[in-house]
Amino acid sequence: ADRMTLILDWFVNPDHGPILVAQELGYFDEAGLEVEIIAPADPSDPPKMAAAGKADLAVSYQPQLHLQVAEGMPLKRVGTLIATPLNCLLVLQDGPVEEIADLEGKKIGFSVAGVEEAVLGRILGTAGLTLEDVELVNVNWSLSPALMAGQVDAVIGAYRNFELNQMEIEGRPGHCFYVEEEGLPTYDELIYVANPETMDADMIRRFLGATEKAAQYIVNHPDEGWALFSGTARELQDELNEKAWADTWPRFSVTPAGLDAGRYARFEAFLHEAGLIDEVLPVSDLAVDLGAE
Amino acid sequence: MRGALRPLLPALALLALWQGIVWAAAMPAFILPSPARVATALISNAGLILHHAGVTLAEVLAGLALGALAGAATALAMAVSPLARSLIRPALVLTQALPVFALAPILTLWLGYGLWSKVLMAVLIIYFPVASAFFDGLMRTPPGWTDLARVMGAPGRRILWHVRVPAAVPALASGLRLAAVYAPIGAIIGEWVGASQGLGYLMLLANGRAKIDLMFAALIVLAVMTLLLHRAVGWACDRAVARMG
Amino acid sequence: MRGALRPLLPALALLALWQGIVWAAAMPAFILPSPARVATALISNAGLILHHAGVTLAEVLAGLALGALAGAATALAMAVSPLARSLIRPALVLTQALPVFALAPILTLWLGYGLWSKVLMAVLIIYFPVASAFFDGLMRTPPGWTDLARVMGAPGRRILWHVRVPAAVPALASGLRLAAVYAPIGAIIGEWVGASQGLGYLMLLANGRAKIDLMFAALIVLAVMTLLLHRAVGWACDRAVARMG
Amino acid sequence: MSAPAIRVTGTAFLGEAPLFSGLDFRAVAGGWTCILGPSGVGKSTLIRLIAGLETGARFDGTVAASDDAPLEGRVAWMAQQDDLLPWLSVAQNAGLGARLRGTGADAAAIAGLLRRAGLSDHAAKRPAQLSGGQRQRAALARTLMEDRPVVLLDEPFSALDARTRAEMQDLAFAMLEGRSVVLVTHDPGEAARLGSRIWLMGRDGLAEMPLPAAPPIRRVDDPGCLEVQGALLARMRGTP
Amino acid sequence: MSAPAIRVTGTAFLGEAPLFSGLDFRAVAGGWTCILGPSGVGKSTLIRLIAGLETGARFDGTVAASDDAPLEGRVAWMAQQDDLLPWLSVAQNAGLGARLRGTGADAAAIAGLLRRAGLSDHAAKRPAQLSGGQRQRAALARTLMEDRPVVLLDEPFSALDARTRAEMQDLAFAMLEGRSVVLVTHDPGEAARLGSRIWLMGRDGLAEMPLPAAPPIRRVDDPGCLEVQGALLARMRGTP
Ligand SMILES: Nc1ncnc2c1ncn2[C@@H]1O[C@H](COP(=O)(O)OP(=O)(O)OP(=O)(O)O)[C@@H](O)[C@H]1O
Ligand SMILES: Nc1ncnc2c1ncn2[C@@H]1O[C@H](COP(=O)(O)OP(=O)(O)OP(=O)(O)O)[C@@H](O)[C@H]1O
Ligand SMILES: [Mg+2]
Ligand SMILES: [Mg+2]
Repeated sequence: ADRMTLILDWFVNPDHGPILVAQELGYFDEAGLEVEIIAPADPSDPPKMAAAGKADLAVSYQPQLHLQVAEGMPLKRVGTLIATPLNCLLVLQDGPVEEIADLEGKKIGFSVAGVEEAVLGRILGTAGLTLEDVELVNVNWSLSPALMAGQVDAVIGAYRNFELNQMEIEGRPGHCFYVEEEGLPTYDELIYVANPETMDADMIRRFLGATEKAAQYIVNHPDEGWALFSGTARELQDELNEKAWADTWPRFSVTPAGLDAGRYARFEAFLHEAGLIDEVLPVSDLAVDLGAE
Repeated sequence: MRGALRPLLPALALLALWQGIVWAAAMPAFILPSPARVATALISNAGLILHHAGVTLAEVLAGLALGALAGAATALAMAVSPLARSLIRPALVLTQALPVFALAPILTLWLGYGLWSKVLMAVLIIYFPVASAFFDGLMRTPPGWTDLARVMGAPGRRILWHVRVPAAVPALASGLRLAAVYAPIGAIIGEWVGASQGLGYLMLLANGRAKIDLMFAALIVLAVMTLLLHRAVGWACDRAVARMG
Repeated sequence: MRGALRPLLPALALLALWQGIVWAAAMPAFILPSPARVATALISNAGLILHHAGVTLAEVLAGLALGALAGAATALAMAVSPLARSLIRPALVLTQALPVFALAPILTLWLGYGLWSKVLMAVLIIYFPVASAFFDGLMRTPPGWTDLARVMGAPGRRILWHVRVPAAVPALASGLRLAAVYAPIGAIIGEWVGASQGLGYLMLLANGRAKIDLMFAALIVLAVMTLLLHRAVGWACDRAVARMG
Repeated sequence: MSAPAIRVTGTAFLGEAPLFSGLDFRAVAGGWTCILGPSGVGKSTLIRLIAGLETGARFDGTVAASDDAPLEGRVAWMAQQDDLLPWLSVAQNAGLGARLRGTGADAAAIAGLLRRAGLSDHAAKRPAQLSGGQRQRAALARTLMEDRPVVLLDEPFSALDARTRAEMQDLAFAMLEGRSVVLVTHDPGEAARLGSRIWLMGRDGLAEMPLPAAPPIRRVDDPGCLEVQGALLARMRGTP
Repeated sequence: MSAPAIRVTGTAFLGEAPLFSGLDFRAVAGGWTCILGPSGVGKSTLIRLIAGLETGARFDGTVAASDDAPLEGRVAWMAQQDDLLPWLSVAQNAGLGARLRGTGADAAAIAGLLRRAGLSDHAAKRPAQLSGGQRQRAALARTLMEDRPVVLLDEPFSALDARTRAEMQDLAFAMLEGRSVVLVTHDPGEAARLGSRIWLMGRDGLAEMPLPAAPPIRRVDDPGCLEVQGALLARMRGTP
């Protein structure tokens, strides 16, 4: 079997369902792959490792990909793990913010990833506000605690499948403004990236084929999928993960290799408009459809 | 302070090493940019970096002053009272044993995201080396001196102040030199946990935007700031120790 | 080591304080869980925690040994040669001034995600206090002793070894006591950068999963580990210092 | 201030072996009591016992003043090592007692004393910049600044040349008039000059030695003094 | 090993003021040269100059051996302070030179020397557990273990009682036979007993003193010795 190294974006969590289920069901074996899965703590590391050739594949985020390619990192999207945004603007359900316009003069927490200001600027724009009308606070490690503790009135960068459930379990339910419903071009939250110069396209194709089978299996049998996923590690078996699983599996891409070029072009244009990138690159510089080659 | 120029030599050596690594290991720029790229980023972002550096410097200086005071006071308390010693010492170790990273979110939630959470982080991180080194020094007073002071009828408090403290100044200086290096780390950690300005924030932001050269530029400024602080504190300590004969 | 039991008193005091804060400030459990909740999490996850603790302990011990050796060796090099001093000292400060987090990608790129990147992180973090404290001690040898040794015709190397080093043992001990507390922090930071086991991994994981009680349970175990290590090193150092008369 | 007589009785052990046993030491009230004896016999230990300090030996016995009041707070002590504080100037070292008790040091008194001790030119120096004899004189000045009825001097003049030694003896005798002074010395002439009572300490206990006829302080060339000095020397050398 | 004579000429300054000027010191080859003088006159400074050590003074002059070879590596030095290493036992301190040079210490020689210095019972003790005189004897033993043609002794017997002092003088004289010894002392009797040449050091320079007729080492009660002792004492006291 061919050995390949995959770096997740973070610790194992329900977002990684297809990967772990493929592993459990032996789909990688069937595809002639022996996949080593590494879980880092800092989500900004994996794309670097992939670009540096230290990993064959990394799980990353579409918005970051645009910035990284603009800065010259040899990276391309080769597959999709979660095909919708997960990011949301989170507020307390019984809090003072009922619509975007209520954010005026409020504190908004974020965890630095690079695009928050652009995303927020667009969302606020739909209500006629600008970044000047709010106070931004970097709360790095703890989005929902900062919100629940009342340090901030809203947070951006929270995951709808995760923080919402967490808050519910803690008894302070939250409300999510979905970014793609508030003016942002939709995008793929989790993608697979690789170094286009060094990657082994055939191996990645086989990898994506295996996760495609796993994603289909999960969509067809979500409960069995959960059992398989949570069976991989004792730490995964808890209420939060179980709830998150239910909110996550419908978002797994069942066509992981498939590329919607328009999504990438629109998001590139959005970032250019927001001033985060200097020039608009063609989609072919950002992403590749391995199935089409 | 002509000696302040001498670190230029090792700085050059380091630069050479850095450039060497970049060439030899064919380091991609997004992991380790070349010195030239970083220099460019440094110059073209000078205003931005300077602004954030100023914020961090203020946090560091406040943290250093408060942390040194708190550490020294703790060492004194432990030195006078065996009870305080057995109570405080494990607590002191605990303040370090619990990684500030783990406590940082809690502290930040209490103190908010302003200056003080960073100052507190710097204080927490330098508190222990200062207290520990000073305490060790206080417990090593040559017995002849304390014997003499006791026969002279000095109360313990004054023995502490006039004999044990001066005798422990070199040890305190040792702790302060460490503190000068750790205080910036504390402030940076504080900024990572939650801030909207400062070099730590700038580094996170640059990293998030894949501007690794900007991140390294901020890093360099931080390093230079630390070096200068270490030199200044070292110089002051050397003078104090020399005065202690 | 009956003294090892004495920290129980402050530990109890700390527990009471903790419970007090939880009650008084009506702390929500997702910020600061009550001791009882943490105890429950500790017991029900005992096996899991123990496994991860074992991994971290191994990293810490390896890091402590290597870091202490490296730090002591550096101090010795600086003590013998003024050239080495002016070259190494700024570099030494630099190893601390550059936050390890920023260097982590580079280090992991070289060392991978295994044991050694954590050990290296622990080494990096304790290297400085050991080197710094020991060096300070080496530079404070009473001049009468070095005068005597020189007249006796001892080469500098042997003066270092037989006079300056023994005279600096208390200072080295001071540095090692600090190192005992910092080594676990280093390992934890290393685990945060990338690991699949260890207490640091468990803490981040638990934090990310909002299992704050499990995170605190891991934290407690880490704290206890650090306390015991500090005690063991302190005890060994006290013996060594006592033997130095 | 009335200076008490002092009595020390008892036995001291070093580990299991006795250092001295059945000791019965008496110091005269308001005068100088001198102790001579071979090196290592326990003279400094005795002095430290009177000062109320820890010793290397375990002591089984009593230390008492003739007025039955505790000695604590009534003793000044000059150790065999000078124990000057290296970060203080000579003048500050001389005023250490006052500084440590928080009473203001009398600068004029210090200056006067340092002048008489020949240290005027060195008052601002640190101890590390002094010669051995200068250090000893600084420590003596510090002890003389203490206004205590009982004064314990452990070989206070050992690092001084003959002339300076005689001057310092004169100075100390004048300054300590009326106090009970215990002096450990290796110089029989010194004991003969200053002693109101002279003890020879040996492994087998204390022996009282005869005194010159003249009252202390005696002239260095006082014939009685020289005679006693010779006798002490002969006794100490073991040549009867 | 042939022991050279030594000559020191020059001027030493403390800051701007001269400590001693126009000094012309000569030590005899293979014998004891004694230096007496008031405290602070510069005796230890002179000794340190010969030893090739830093001093508190700035020295303008030369230190030369009669064989024109450098003195470095040919000198043993016993400082005025004992400078024992606190972490070594007495025996280990005595063997320090060999240890520092990396040549094996001769355990039998050390044991023998410690026995003759009366320290057999204390060989395993740390310096902190010794009396003042025992510390000084340990430092002396350490110096005597050094096999060097030139030996500098800075008040080596000052903390000893008369008997032990005479014994140590005998011991040192026997052990150092044939070497050039420079002895700083405050005891005129000691100088009279040991000196092949005796210098009186004063603010105005060195003066050579007459010697007893008998060759050293003289008996403590040698009449010529006592006479010279008396003359030295009178001269030092300034009573002509
Ligand atoms: N490090 C120093 N800095 C300044 N002055 C010094 C220093 N060391 C010694 N002196 C001064 O130099 C002079 C000579 O000192 P030295 O030690 O040689 O005297 P000495 O003759 O040995 O006296 P003693 O018999 O008291 O030991 C003294 O006045 C002393 O104060
Ligand atoms: N801390 C200690 N531990 C063990 N033994 C000690 C200690 N201090 C002193 N001694 C021993 O006690 C004995 C008496 O010591 P002390 O200092 O009283 O002697 P001394 O009469 O003052 O001698 P000297 O004239 O040499 O100063 C000595 O044999 C010494 O070795
Ligand atoms: Mg004594
Ligand atoms: Mg001298």
